[in-house]
Amino acid sequence: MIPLLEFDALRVTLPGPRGTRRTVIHRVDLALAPGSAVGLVGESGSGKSLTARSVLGLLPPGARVDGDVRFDGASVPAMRPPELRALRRGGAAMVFQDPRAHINPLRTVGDFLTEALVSVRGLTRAAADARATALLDEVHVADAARRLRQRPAELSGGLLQRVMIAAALAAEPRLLLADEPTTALDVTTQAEVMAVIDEARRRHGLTLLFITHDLALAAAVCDRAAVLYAGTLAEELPAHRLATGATHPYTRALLAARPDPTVPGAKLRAIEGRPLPADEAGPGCPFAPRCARATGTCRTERPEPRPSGDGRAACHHPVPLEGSAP
Amino acid sequence: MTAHYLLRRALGLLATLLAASLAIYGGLFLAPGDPATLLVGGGKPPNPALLAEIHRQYHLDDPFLTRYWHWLTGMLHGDAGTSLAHHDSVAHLIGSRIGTTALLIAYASTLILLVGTALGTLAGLRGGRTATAVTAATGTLMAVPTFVSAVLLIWLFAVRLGWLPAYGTGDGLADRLRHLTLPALALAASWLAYVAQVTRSAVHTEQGSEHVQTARGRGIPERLVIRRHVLRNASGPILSVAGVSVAGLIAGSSVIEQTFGLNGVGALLVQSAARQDLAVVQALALLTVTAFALVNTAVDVATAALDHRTPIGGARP
Amino acid sequence: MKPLLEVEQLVKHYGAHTAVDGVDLRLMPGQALAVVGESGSGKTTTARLVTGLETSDAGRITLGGAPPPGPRARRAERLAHARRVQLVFQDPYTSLDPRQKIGDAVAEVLALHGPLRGAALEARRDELLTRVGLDARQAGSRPRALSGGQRQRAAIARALAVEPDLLVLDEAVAALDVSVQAQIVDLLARIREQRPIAYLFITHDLGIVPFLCEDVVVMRGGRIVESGRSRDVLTAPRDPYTRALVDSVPRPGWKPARQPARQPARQPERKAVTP
Amino acid sequence: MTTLRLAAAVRGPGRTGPRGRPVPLLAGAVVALVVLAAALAPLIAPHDPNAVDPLAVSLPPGAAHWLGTDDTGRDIASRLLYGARPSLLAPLAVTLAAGTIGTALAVSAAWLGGWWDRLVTAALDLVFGFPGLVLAVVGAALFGAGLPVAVATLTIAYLPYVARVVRGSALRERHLPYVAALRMLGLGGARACLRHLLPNLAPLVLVQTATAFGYTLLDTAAFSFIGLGAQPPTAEWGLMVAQGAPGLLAGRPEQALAAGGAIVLFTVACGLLGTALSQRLAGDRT
Repeated sequence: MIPLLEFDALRVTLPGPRGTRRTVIHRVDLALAPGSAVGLVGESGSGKSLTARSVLGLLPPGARVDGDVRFDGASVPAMRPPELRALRRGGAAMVFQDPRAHINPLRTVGDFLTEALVSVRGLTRAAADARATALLDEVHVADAARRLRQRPAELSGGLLQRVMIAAALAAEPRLLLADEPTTALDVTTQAEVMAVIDEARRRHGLTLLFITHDLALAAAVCDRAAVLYAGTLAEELPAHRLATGATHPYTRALLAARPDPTVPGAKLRAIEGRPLPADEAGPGCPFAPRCARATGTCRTERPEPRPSGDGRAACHHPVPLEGSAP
Repeated sequence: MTAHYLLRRALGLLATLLAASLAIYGGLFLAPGDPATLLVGGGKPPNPALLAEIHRQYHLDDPFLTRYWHWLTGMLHGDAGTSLAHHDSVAHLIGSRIGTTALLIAYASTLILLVGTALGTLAGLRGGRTATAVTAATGTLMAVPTFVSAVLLIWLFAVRLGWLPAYGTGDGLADRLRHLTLPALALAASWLAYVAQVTRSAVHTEQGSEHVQTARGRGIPERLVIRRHVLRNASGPILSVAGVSVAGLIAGSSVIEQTFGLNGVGALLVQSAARQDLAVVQALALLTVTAFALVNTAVDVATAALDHRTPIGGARP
Repeated sequence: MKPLLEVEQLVKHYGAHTAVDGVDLRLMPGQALAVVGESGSGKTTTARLVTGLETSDAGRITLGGAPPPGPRARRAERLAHARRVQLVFQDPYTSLDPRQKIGDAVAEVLALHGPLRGAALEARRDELLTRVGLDARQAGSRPRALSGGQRQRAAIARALAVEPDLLVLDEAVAALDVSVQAQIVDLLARIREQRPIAYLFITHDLGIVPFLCEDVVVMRGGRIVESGRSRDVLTAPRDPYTRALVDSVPRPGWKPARQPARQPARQPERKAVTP
Repeated sequence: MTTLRLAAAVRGPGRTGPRGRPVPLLAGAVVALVVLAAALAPLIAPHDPNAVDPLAVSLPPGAAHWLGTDDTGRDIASRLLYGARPSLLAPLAVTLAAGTIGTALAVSAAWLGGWWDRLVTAALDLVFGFPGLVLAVVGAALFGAGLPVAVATLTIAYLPYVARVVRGSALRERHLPYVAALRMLGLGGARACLRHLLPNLAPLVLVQTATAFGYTLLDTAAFSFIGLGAQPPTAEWGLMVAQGAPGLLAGRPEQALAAGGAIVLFTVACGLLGTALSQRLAGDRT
């Protein structure tokens, strides 16, 4: 099956001081089958947000893309403005971490939801209003008619994020990009917003790329999980195998740093050092300085992604799984 | 926009004006010597009979607050006393000159609002070389003081090119406007540059804001993005700075009227100050401060109406 | 043994809003207690009241036998209070003076509180920095040159310089990356093994609580809705809100669910700022 | 937000120049050159600035008089050099006084709060209600024309420009956790304020006063121009523009243009230098 979205050795550099270039994504290879949900997990500086933004061509000015990002077989970096507009209008929609910054604060929620319906899809005002109400109902916003008349400042973060999701659904996209959509929310609100996203995805058969720093959250709502470290795809595997089937030492370390709190006797294990920003990564494996399994090779040679366990890992010395040969 | 907010602003305005009038009137008694000597003006040797007459006329022997109240109520009734230098009532002096000043300020305001915002919007939307050019030009223009612009304009347009008159007021509206063109340009120049810079930066900020990117990302047509999101959201800061600059013109008009020999209240203020003609200076200072405060309040109210998020009403940091 | 901290019927209003509404707390010397809640639960206000950064409207706080000193307290009272309780903030970027080298920040506190001067003071300063996992050579660094985790370590070192009986940790790991969070929790746990110190760990993150604190109270709308041993509260919550909270923590096998039956929080909906 | 807007409103925002090193360097050179010329005026001026020569009235620029002479035969170049002294010193005095007093008022108001804060804020708001030039004109009417009165009244007029911004910033800074942390650690209020808070405000105060300098220079010159500031026969740039204005119509624009050009050149250079400074300090903080 042709993937709906495919990152092919994606590499992104940004202009640095005095004509230099900083590499913010070193290498990401990832394919999303139509209707699948993939969690892209990473800490700060891992390049996870930029990876998502590259899908819509929303990279910062001066960004240079090597490798390729293909949406439904078409190369996004090669798209001309009209094609890019078409992609953003109907192909892929994005939900951001901070909905407040992404909705015009001076206009009403109704304006925000209907604007694209009227000006892009050519609906009448009344039809657009009805559609907006239906969309708010769909994301379980109660009292939709009143909400449409309110301004963003009058809504809580959780409600506003649902408005954002409704706006994304209004475009009837095939791909939904969700960039840390619940990070700024309380945990109970997070669970509800994630449930709304999950429900909408199943109902509309959307493909989902879910960006998060939370492995457990990614595992809960995605089919596959991809772990990024310092702009490099470290590991990719089925989400349900995350807890037991990870072979990359970094994935293991992340899991050990956030053990299941309900398991009696669970111990939290920390690894030293700080997450390396992509632009500080040297020639070797970026995780090598923090890795207990690192050898001389790791420090000089960047590992290529290769099959490991049930997925792929970019590691010279993957952790052998219990019951399999070392 | 609630009635409560408007009421609060009105009360604030009233309090400011009251305090300002108290300061203006009280200043007279901060100066060394007998205030009556000052009121005679011109630094002439005081004549005891005249001094006594002034003491009586200005109630200078009453308690301070009584005197102040007398003065203030007089002002409110249009009785601002008598100019001893001009031997005329202050109200008449001001009344015969205020038309010129009002026309000059209106002319300059129009220039600022139209040209300044247009220039700034263009630079903000275009970016690149247009923005650099506008920024450099306005940056320089802002460093040119009003009186130097006046001198340069006179030299260039009146002396070298002979296109426009340098002095005088003219008769009839068209001729008056022709005579006021150079003064208005000189008065408007640095404020126009300032408004253009603020407009450019406000438009630029909105252009880069995430909600505008989202609107573009959703495929909203560009003209709608610019009208509904960029310009609409940038209008708050533009409006407030435009208002401040109009208020600033009120002060700048003194210098311009002096330079171009215009017979307005600005020139009257400067001449009266030089002659220490206190009655006129007090009246004009109060008039200026009132106009300044009115414009500022109007702008704040308008800004609040445009942007429901900013409760500017007395919102001090 | 006498409790280190006793809080009785604590109340704090901000205008018409009641942030803390009758909170009782009891903390023994060396005990680690977590205060868990979502935004608007009153957990941070409780911390600020206990540390004396704000004054309560009603109720009683006794810390090491004395109430927190008021804003006009004398120097000796202030210093004594400082040795009873210290606070580590959420944001390591703003809780250190940006112009002060971190070594100087620690040294300033040491000089203020103790007799140490000169080389002895420097030795103690370096010892404190090493204890929190910093390199003594980093004493000359300004906060700007350090990562978030390192700054948080410096803030902890500065707080430890006065050897407080109680350390209030106000969302002290919330702003950090997952792998760095674990380091700081680990560091805090080890500090408590080395010397008796009590923690009041303010957090929104129930999932991290059992790794640092044996006891927990859950707050909502300014009140405590449940308290108990951390493991028990996590595995068998009694209060419905605590259950909703526990059920919202992502973990293996967890699925997000909407909870339509849940009561709305007491926290008021955001009001528009209309002039 | 409001403070920033109002601060800018007094006269204008910082000017942004093209990127790159050469611009601030050039601006710095201009400023240094003008300051040096003012300091060394007696050594480098070719003539006595006030020496009247009835035989050399309104001369065009030439070898003896680089910029010609004015209508009483005084050497314009020498007057321009000497004129730099009051033209720079008066605004410098205003800026230093307004900066110092304004900062003291602002920081004490923000730190102490309560009635003192309300009083300072109300007083600053009141002063802000008077356009600076009008305040100075009233001052001249009461106390007589002259540079000292202009300096005093402009100082008062510029107090809000410094103090409002600094107070806003001091309030924000005061509520940052590091100040609370210092208090918790047992530091006294005075020490926390003077040793920690104030140094963190210093860059802002510096930028704000540096920007104010440009505006006060324009205002004092304007004040002398309308005859209420520096009095004849003092050589001062604003006054020189006024004295040279009749020459414009008589075909001798040198004096007005030279003095006006000096004002513009110096202000632009100061502005560019101030912008470079503020960018550098802003970069330092994060």
